[in-house]
Amino acid sequence: MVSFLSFRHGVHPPDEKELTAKLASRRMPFPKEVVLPLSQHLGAPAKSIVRVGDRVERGDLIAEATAAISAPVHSSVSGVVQEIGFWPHPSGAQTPAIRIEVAPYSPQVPRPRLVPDWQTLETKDISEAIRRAGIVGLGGAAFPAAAKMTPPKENPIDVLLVNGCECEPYLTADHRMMVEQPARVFFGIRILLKALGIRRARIGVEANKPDALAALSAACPSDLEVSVHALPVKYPQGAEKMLIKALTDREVPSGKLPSSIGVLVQNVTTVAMIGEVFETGLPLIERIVTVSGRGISKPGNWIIPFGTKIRDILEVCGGLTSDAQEVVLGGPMMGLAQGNLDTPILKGTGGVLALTRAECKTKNTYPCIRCGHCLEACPIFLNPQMLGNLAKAERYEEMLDYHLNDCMLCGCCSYVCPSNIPLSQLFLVSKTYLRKNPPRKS
Amino acid sequence: MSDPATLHDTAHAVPPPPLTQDVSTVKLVFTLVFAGVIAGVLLVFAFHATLPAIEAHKAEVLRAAIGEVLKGPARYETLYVLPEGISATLPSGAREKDFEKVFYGFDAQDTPIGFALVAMGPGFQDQIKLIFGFDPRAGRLLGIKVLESKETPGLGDKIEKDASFRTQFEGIAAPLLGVKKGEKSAENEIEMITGATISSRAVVRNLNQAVTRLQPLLLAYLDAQAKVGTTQEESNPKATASTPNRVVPVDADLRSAAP
Amino acid sequence: MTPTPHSQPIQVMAAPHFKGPDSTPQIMWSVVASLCPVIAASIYFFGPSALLVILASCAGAIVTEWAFVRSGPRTLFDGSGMITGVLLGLTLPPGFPLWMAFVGGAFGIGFGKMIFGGLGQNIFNPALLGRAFLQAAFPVAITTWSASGEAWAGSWWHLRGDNFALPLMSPHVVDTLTGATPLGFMKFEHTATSNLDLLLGSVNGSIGETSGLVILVSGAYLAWKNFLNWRIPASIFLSVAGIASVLHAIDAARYPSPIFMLFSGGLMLGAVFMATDMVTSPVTNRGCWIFGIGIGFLVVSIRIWGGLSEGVMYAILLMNALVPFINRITQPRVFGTSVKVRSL
Amino acid sequence: MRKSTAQEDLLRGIWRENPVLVQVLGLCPTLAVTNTVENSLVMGIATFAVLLGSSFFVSLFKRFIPNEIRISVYILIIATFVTVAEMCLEALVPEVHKALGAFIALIVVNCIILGRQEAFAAKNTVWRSVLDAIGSGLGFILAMLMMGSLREVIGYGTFLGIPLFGDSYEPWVVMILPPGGFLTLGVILLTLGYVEERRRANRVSAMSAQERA
Amino acid sequence: MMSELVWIFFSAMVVNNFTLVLFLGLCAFMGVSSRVETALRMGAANIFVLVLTSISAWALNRFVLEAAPYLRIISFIIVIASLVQIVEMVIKKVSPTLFRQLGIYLPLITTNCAILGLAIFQTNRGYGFWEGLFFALGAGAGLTLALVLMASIRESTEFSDVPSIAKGTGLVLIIAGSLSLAFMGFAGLLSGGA
Repeated sequence: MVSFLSFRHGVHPPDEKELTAKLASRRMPFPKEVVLPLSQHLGAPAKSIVRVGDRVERGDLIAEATAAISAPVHSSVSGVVQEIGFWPHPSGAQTPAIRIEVAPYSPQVPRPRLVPDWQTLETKDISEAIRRAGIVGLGGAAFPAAAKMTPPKENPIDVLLVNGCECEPYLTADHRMMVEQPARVFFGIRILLKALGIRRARIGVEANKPDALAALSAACPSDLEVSVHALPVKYPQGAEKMLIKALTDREVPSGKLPSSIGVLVQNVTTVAMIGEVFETGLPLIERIVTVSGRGISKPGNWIIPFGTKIRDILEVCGGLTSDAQEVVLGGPMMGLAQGNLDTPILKGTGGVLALTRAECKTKNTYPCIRCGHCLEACPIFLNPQMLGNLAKAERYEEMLDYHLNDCMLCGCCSYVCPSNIPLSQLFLVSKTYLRKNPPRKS
Repeated sequence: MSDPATLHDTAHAVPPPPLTQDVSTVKLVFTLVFAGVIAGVLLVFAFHATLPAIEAHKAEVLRAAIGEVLKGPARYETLYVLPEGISATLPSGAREKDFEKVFYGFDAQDTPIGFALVAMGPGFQDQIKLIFGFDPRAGRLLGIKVLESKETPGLGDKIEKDASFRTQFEGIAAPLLGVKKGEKSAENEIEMITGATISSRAVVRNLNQAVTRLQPLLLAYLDAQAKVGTTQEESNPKATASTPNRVVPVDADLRSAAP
Repeated sequence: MTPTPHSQPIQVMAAPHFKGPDSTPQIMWSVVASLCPVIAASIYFFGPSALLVILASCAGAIVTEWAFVRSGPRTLFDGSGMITGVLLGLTLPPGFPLWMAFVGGAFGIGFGKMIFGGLGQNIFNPALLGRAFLQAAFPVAITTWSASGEAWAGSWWHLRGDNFALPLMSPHVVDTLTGATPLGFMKFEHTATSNLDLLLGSVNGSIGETSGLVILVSGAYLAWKNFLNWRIPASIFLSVAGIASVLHAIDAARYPSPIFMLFSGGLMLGAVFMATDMVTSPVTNRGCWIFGIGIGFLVVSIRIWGGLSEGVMYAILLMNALVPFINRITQPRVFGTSVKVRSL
Repeated sequence: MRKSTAQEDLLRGIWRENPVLVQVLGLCPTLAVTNTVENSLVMGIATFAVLLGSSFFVSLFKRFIPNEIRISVYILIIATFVTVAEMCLEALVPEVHKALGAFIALIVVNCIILGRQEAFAAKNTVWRSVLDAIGSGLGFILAMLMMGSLREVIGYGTFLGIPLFGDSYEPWVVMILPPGGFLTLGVILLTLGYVEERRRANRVSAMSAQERA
Repeated sequence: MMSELVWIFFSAMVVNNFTLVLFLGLCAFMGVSSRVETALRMGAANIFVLVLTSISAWALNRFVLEAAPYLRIISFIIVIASLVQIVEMVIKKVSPTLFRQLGIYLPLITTNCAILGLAIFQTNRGYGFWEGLFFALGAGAGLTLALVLMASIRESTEFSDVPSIAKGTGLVLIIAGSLSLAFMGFAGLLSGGA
């Protein structure tokens, strides 16, 4: 049953998921080399602990976390460290990375590992195990998962929300995860519930994934208080605040974290990966990635080790078609377009998309005609029209009065703007400016 | 221009020169009084120099207006609308500018022509002030003249400038009725000016209101007058005629003539 | 670490990479298209004069826009100037001199739009500003309505007035061929017009305001495409009908019925095509309700207590002037906050 | 700052620092009474006279006026002259006086007059102050005449009451209505701005051409 | 009586709006209309002074000026200047916060022609106490309305690509002209129905 609980506003881009929704995930052949940036997560970059020439096995720790909000990096292949230097990062910058040449003829089997016994572990040991496994939010933001699990004492968590919405068009990685490994998802939930000391969890899945809903409902263990909810198909249903609103009818206060209203949200793939840690002992080294788009010859869902370069992925999938125009990491609404195909994929990369000229046709920009469509679209109820004006006039500090900080750059305003004004880009620029030049408190 | 402070500066152009020494209060007061005295002297002088011309012009305007709406009376009397009725004299101590006035006109043979009345009321833009001749016995208008109006130039101000509109009012009986141009069917109907219906209508309405208000008073005055006249005619037949024609400053007249 | 160049050009754009289906020129041209039935109806009722007047005001609007954008950004082909021209033409009487219509279009675009920087930046609806200018400049010509329906003696091909008056010269008006609008009848003659005539448009009036039904259908199409905010016409209709009903209930002889109020004069055209102009209406939905109710209130006030028989144009212009203020006080409540963005 | 010459004092106010067209002061009379040339002219002359008289007296007595109460004294002087001017107008041209109405009295608060007293008359000799007052006054009259003639010619089709275009001219009534006042001044300022901009652009291009040569 | 007071109020507020129709108070209108907050405060200060002026002008007319009509302009302007001064001192004493908000506008009001204009119009029309009071309230409301409209419009044109020659006064005048055109819709309000 489709829940009528949802959030207000939002947009309905074409979902395009039929390209890959029915394709089972397959392991992608190992490339010749992988490049593992030290910064694959939000927070402080990890610090390399290997040297050039070191031989590493799959799953070996190669860089360790340096702060509370940070995550270690593990080698996703067995091979030899070739270089520790700067490499193009999906964000467009050159960042420190470890380049590992994949050992030819290696069976790529991880070393045998000690599997932590979740039933005997304390809360803090569970989150430590998660932290050590390098688990970050796999929905795209890549926030270290363990950091979320130690909320302040005054706001105890009372419900765990599992985000299976995957509202970005084209992406089906979470979808395949739910269809193929529902048991692992519930195992992850079980561990998280134990770690948090609570009993309730809710899974939200957009109603356009009936097979995932069915698989989850069928696999739902009877001893857990877990419910599976079908949510209306609307972008950005998968945004944390929107999901919380839809599943609990609570609003995250402006400027606060979900924990302040007693909610913890984890992406469904993240939950499954946490499950895997306690099943196999393996850290986070690979994930399901949707390789899709009208500009790709053979779309599919692939299990890809982190650090694999876009070029190698595209090659496996038959290369770009002649009308491909843009290569995007992530979804078409929030993903980053890549100008360099040697950029590797990261932990947070759920999709590699090649978009055609027709899809992202560059339209002329017109002056704002104050149609108000952006206000109708903004899920946070901001006034993007006013914010856009202020951003263009470079009056960044005034933008804070209009709650620029609440903007999550979901792109709804840009999507609907008939004048094609790059609103979310302007907001990104403004946010960056304000981060570098914090306003003086008056 | 955006900052009020700069505007202030523009108004006063430059910052005041720095204070060099304390000026005594006596000097301040003295300067002000001195300046005031000079100003006062200058004003009184100018006032008296210009007063005759101004008064004469005002009287002329009133005379001309009354003359126009009463069709050239030989003389006229100024009467006051007192709470108890219309009277030729003011109660003792009352100031004449506090009372509405009507003007009673006579022709060369000293037969009464009618009254000149002032009507004032809202028009299209602002108040319209009219003077009109009225014969209360017959209930007929004699003529109208607009004294003051701010109606749309070229359109509403035709009530003032368009003679064909004004002449319609001559000799017709109140209450008046405004109709569209070319649709006049009864005697008391007034054709509106094309495109200035509101202004035309305002004239008609103001006239009707003034007539309703003043006609009973005027009739009462005439009745009383007739009674006095019959008794007086025997003893002093020239009494009415010899009443001096009182010319009062028109400015005060017209201002207080408003309802 | 030098990446090998890709065989085909890859474009790097900011997210989102998808783009919604609407575009500004498309919206503008859709409005023009949806005005076509209204234009057709006006030609049916008023003959070739209607077409001539609309063409003249369009020419005024477009020539002015062309003069301004020769050196600026090219917004000439986005259709917005066309809308101004057509809408202005539709608000003029059929016998209006063409040179005056041209002046109106030029004024509307020049002083109503280009002076503010062109498309999207104006405060007042350019068409209505042009109309208000014409009303103030040539008050007689703009209130000279030709007779229509059975009162129109000539053939369909006859011009409905002195359309071809020489520039700067007064038009010749033959009094017998003119007639009052239903609102004029109501206000000055206290006579009513049949509701069916009002609905179908066989009454005197401006070129485009006479057929309420055609306008409603076009408006419904635009609302369905989300090219106009339905809240604006809805709130105008509701407030006009509401206030008129109350007044009508108090004194039916003095105040006309709500149906009459809705379908007479330029209310339909104004509410559906002019008040909903995106540029000059509020951006927030709450603001749109306030805007519409304000227009409705002003329309009724001017029609009943004001000096003019029709007040739609002035009501919309006055509320246009208030739009920046409305926008200011109706900032949306941001998710997760309960206080407004800025208080006064 | 360089001392200005007598000639500059006189000419400055007429065009280069025209109180209305450049400094945008005294808008109230400029917009309110300029619907005919006659009204504009009379208003301009009345303001001119008041400005001249006040400047003369202020500069004459400047040494005796204590700084603390100078504004009050200026206003007193101005108000006296305005009252005299009003009486004279009423005696001499009663019809125009009626048309100008309250706006004659409002000369008192015309920023141009107080501004000239503060900015110039209070600090300069009588002769210079009179020159300055004449300059500013003429500038004001010039602006009034520009407004008045534009509005009357277009709005009535007449100049000083004389018909210009014959009977069938359609007057643009809007020009003599309040919106016409705002729009006319707006158009004048825009035109001046445009001319100035063009001139500056020409100068710049001429200079760069010189540099290239 | 009541309906006439209502008419006086609305006439002064919209039909003959002091700023947009009678051109009074233009200095403030042009100078203090770039921010809505400032415009609102300026409007409030104006309403206050207008009401006091109306009462004082009524008293002057009633008790002083009959004897010496030639002192009209002088006495009005002196009374207004002193009024503003007194109001300034009182506000400073009573509410320093309000003084800080209104302070800079008060001296401006002395040379605001709307204030003197009100006193003179009121005298010319022979208004009594109540009529004068409603006239002042209407005029003040009208001034504030015009100021706030202009300020909010100017705030929104800050984001527009106004042609360089129109920046500043030119644009403000054109906007004022447009507002004035729109206000023509009020002409004949409350006097049209018969």
